[in-house]
Amino acid sequence: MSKSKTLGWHLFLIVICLIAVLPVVFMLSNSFKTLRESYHSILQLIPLHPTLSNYKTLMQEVNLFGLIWNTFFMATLVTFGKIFSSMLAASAFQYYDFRWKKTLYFIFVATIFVPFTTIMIPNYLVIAKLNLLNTVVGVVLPQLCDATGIMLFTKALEKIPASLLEVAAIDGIPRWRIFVNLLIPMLRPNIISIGAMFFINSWNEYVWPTLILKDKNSFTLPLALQNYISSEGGTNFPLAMALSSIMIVVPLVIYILFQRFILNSISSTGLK
Amino acid sequence: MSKSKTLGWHLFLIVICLIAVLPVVFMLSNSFKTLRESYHSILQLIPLHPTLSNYKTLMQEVNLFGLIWNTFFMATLVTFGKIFSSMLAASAFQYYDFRWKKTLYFIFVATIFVPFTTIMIPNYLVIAKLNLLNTVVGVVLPQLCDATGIMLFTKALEKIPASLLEVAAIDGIPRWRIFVNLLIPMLRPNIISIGAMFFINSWNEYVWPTLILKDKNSFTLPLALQNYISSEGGTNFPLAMALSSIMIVVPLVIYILFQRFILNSISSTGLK
Amino acid sequence: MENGIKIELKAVSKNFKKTKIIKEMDLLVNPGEFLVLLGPSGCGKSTTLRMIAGLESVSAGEVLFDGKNAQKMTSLQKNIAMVFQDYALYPNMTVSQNLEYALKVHKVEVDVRKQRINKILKTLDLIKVANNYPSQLSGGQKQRTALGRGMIKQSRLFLLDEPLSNIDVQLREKARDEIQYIHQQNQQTIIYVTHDQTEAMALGDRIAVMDNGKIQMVATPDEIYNHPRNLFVAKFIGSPQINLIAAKVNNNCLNKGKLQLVNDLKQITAYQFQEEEEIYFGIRPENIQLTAPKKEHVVGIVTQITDYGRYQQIIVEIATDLTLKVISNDTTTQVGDEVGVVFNTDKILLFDTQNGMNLN
Amino acid sequence: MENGIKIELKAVSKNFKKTKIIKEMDLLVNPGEFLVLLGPSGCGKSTTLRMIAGLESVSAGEVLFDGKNAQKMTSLQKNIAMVFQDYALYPNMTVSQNLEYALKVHKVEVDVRKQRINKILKTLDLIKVANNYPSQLSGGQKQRTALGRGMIKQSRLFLLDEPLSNIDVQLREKARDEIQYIHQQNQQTIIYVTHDQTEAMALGDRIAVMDNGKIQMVATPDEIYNHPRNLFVAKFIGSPQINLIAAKVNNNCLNKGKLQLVNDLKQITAYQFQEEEEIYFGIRPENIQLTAPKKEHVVGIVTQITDYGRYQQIIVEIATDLTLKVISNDTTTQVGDEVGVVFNTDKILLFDTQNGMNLN
Repeated sequence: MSKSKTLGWHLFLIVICLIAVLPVVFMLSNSFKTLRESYHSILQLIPLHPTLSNYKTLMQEVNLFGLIWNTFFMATLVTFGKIFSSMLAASAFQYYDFRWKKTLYFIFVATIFVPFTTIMIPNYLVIAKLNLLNTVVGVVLPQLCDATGIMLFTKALEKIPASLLEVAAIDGIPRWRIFVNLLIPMLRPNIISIGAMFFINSWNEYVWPTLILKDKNSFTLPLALQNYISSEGGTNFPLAMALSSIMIVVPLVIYILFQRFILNSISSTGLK
Repeated sequence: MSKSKTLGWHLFLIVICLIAVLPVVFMLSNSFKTLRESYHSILQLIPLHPTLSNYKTLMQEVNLFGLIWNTFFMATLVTFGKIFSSMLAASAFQYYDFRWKKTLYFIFVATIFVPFTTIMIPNYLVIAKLNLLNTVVGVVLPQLCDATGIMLFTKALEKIPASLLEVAAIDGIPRWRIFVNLLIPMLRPNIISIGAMFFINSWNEYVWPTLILKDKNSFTLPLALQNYISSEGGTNFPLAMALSSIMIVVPLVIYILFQRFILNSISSTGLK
Repeated sequence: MENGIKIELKAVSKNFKKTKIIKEMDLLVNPGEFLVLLGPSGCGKSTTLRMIAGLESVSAGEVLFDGKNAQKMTSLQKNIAMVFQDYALYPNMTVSQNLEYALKVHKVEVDVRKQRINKILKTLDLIKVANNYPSQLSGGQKQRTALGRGMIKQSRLFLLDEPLSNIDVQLREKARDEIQYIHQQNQQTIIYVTHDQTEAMALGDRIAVMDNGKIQMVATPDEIYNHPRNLFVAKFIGSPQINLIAAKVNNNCLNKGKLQLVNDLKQITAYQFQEEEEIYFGIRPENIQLTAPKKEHVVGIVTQITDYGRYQQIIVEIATDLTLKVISNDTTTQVGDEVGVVFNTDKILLFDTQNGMNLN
Repeated sequence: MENGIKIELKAVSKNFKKTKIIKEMDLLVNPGEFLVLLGPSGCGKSTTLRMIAGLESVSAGEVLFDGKNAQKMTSLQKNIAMVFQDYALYPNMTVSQNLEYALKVHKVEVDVRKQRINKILKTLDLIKVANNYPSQLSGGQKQRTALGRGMIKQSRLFLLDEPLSNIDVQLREKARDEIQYIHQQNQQTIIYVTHDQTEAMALGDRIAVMDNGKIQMVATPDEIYNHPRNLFVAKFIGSPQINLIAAKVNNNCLNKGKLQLVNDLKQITAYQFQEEEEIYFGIRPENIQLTAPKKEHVVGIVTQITDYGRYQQIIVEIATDLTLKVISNDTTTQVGDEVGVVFNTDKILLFDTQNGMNLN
């Protein structure tokens, strides 16, 4: 369409932008303010006296690299586990016939609509009974299966033309080779974009590790952040903002690295 | 492929199923146990002495319909607002040329990767400065713009053949009619599935309303649930499980109503 | 390379849910034969091919490979190559890798592999794009790669499912020549599915014309064109379509209203007609001559002339709402001319109006 | 209904980024004319149509509608109808609603709307599916609905972008007849884009053959076929393709090695050749006669015969790696026969080897 009449759109997009982007700017901005300045002019976009003191304090007070490593390690474990289980389950749903298939798929997808809040306690109790409290396995295990992933991979497999697999079948290619040599490379963009999503979700996971982890050494970033914002912690906003800013670095790096896949996202299949 | 060799798949799917579905079953099961029974045999799948007493207690203790109404009302507001803003923004990104378009889109999508935890405080401060604490507007406003929605609708619009809009342009159809008569009906499956996703997310929203809402009358279900599970609340598990079970009813009803669209989901466009 | 395989279908049926897609089909494909399955979309020709390939189960009947039941054979034992309509190239592999993949998996020696690949790349003019991925290929190159991937297996049976329907008209002539060349070189049995009659006529040793899940006729292209077994085959083959007129038998003549189409039916067929019986009179457009109108002729007016360069298509109105299409090389005829219509007697086809069978 | 509009393109160019897609094109389409834009994919024919429709901007030059600059006109003023290759039917509207929508938006009275819709549904045999959605239609029905949606506007200019390329071969003949009928009924100007030469020959009053962003020739189908302006047009039009042989001028003769192709060049053309100049000798397959071989003939061996029913394609090898395609109705020739090759002298075409121009 034409380039004219875009003023209205610009205004609209600016409003949307304010709602979406401004909080991030505030966060970054306040992380460079002193406690005093942030009290007086918390909504000031550009700090009057920018300081790195908050970041320095963090370096001293908390084991920053330990936190990042813990978070990264768990997020990576969860991501690979979920990708693997989702792809296998999706292949089963797409390529095999078995009884109750549709019903099972229906139930799987239904679990997307069950709030995590409501199944947190049963999960906690199972983990407790298994003696896995305060362990990495306890945090990771209940996250290993994800209906969203199964659904997205099933969708992606649907878009791979049947003829590709039929050619392979006629040529007598074993199934595991079809999976490794054909499906995985063809789904690469999906694996990357869905994987990024899994990683980010796990990276940001806050409530569940709170329940399972008590040992400060195995704390993740969101847990540490809680110390500065919860009613129990202090109210040192600039410090919290500095930790927040550190926390978004890894997800943003992942986004920038894989933006091509993520922007093409969920719907592409790697086939042209 | 063949029906043979499905045993391995069955086993695999059963394991996945245990991880995904079992917690929901525990939740339902415990909601029908007495406090005493749940203490002694919390992992017992079928209650030995099923009772409705927890549900009865809830009816007396909390304003159940008020809670459901509050949650429903806010979730609905957020859903419609997000759908509307996402569709308009996606149309702008898809059909208009303006400066910094790609950069802006890039930044929007980047906000998906900023954990809510980190921007919670800036958002809180803005809402506080605007004197919107403890109001519905305060809860709803920061949720009105959603980069995921913009991204998904942009993807969906990409799949509408350009020729459809070109025919309309040649026939001199005004743009607002193209939006209302063509785009909205063609995107109906996307609107429903993305809408369902928005609704569920908002329905389950827990952290943000905790910060904004202090008045018990405007509490939502997840907040009420917190009273029974948080360290401040009691530890009456069966009661919490009963409230949890009530909480998943609305999302599941929505899923069952719109399963056709939701299972076809994100990737379909309504064009055959 | 081994010789072509013999394929037999014995009373093969295919049901999809409650619909019978293929109805008790019998078909024999001789070793080394090039058989074309021709028919409109939805006639079951692709399903037949897929049953032979083993991609679809057979609901009833048997598919035999050299007399052995194919359902019990593995894909290695069957040794089939197949080219799909959408080419089905592995998108994550280059042209060479696409050719090589199956050989590599089955541990064919590197030397043999390289040699076969190079030969095929050369034959099909793919050397320049050997290291390109499918998404970087033109339609014709994709099609040739798919063909090459089928050829490299040196199988005894080569199945092709509308391999030319997705490439430009301009390239099809060349592609047809290539397929013909491949068949001449190797002694494979080829089964080729298409909906394009020109392709079928050009390629097939024999053509099996299908409609509605049944084989209507299996014969050489010449037989199919000149002696169609029934009305469907007569209408489906030939462009422009055969002219058909419902007419009545009357005292050894065939009349349409006042027009006399045939004055001596016995000369055309030995079939015993009943008096007043209605039958279809069929004549292909090129078997009609236009002359100066005389008394004994059917006379008509030229209403339209379309020049196709090599030939002209002339529409002649011989009665109200009754027109004939005529193919002619004569360029003197003008729109509005009154012309005499002469039918080439030994090319006239007669069909039963009830069951459509040829009565010649 | 108003008369057709006159369309002029004056030195129109179209650049996409740094690529010139259309290069200073001039074109005149007369009021009421049926002009076909013909060319291979990527030649710029669709882009030209889209610039006329106003869907693409013009990088340089002018598009004139009845002498007025079209860039300044609104879509209502231009009053165009267009049919797209993918039909572009509104998926959320039934056939009737698709036809009605634009009229409704522009507040045409209900009575008029209903009347026009009914007429079109009847003409295009769409009554039975009037309340079906596009997804419930067959390919042919979709195509007719798209055609109808273009017709109902009763516009002065009707643009069609490969409207038949997505339907079955069997249906195209009928669809061509329908489009021809529509043009005869209305006096619209029609611009029709296709890559199919048969379609172009059948439909166009004139054909503009395009290649590489330029018009190669604009003329009637007859002119295009028999007097192609250059090598590209000669090769693009005609199936099977024209036979081309690079040969040398030698003392008023044209020779290929030892073969004498033409013994009196002056009889064919007034063009002054240089001695030893290399030119292309072109002859269409149907302009070659095969006879008993005599001394004065080019002599060859028949290597392949393909029977297309209405005619036969015969490949004759006249020297090593030098074959001619011949179209013949004579069925007595056999593979292996030695034949004399006679060229129909007044159909011989000569082309410059440098710039490809016709030298006749």
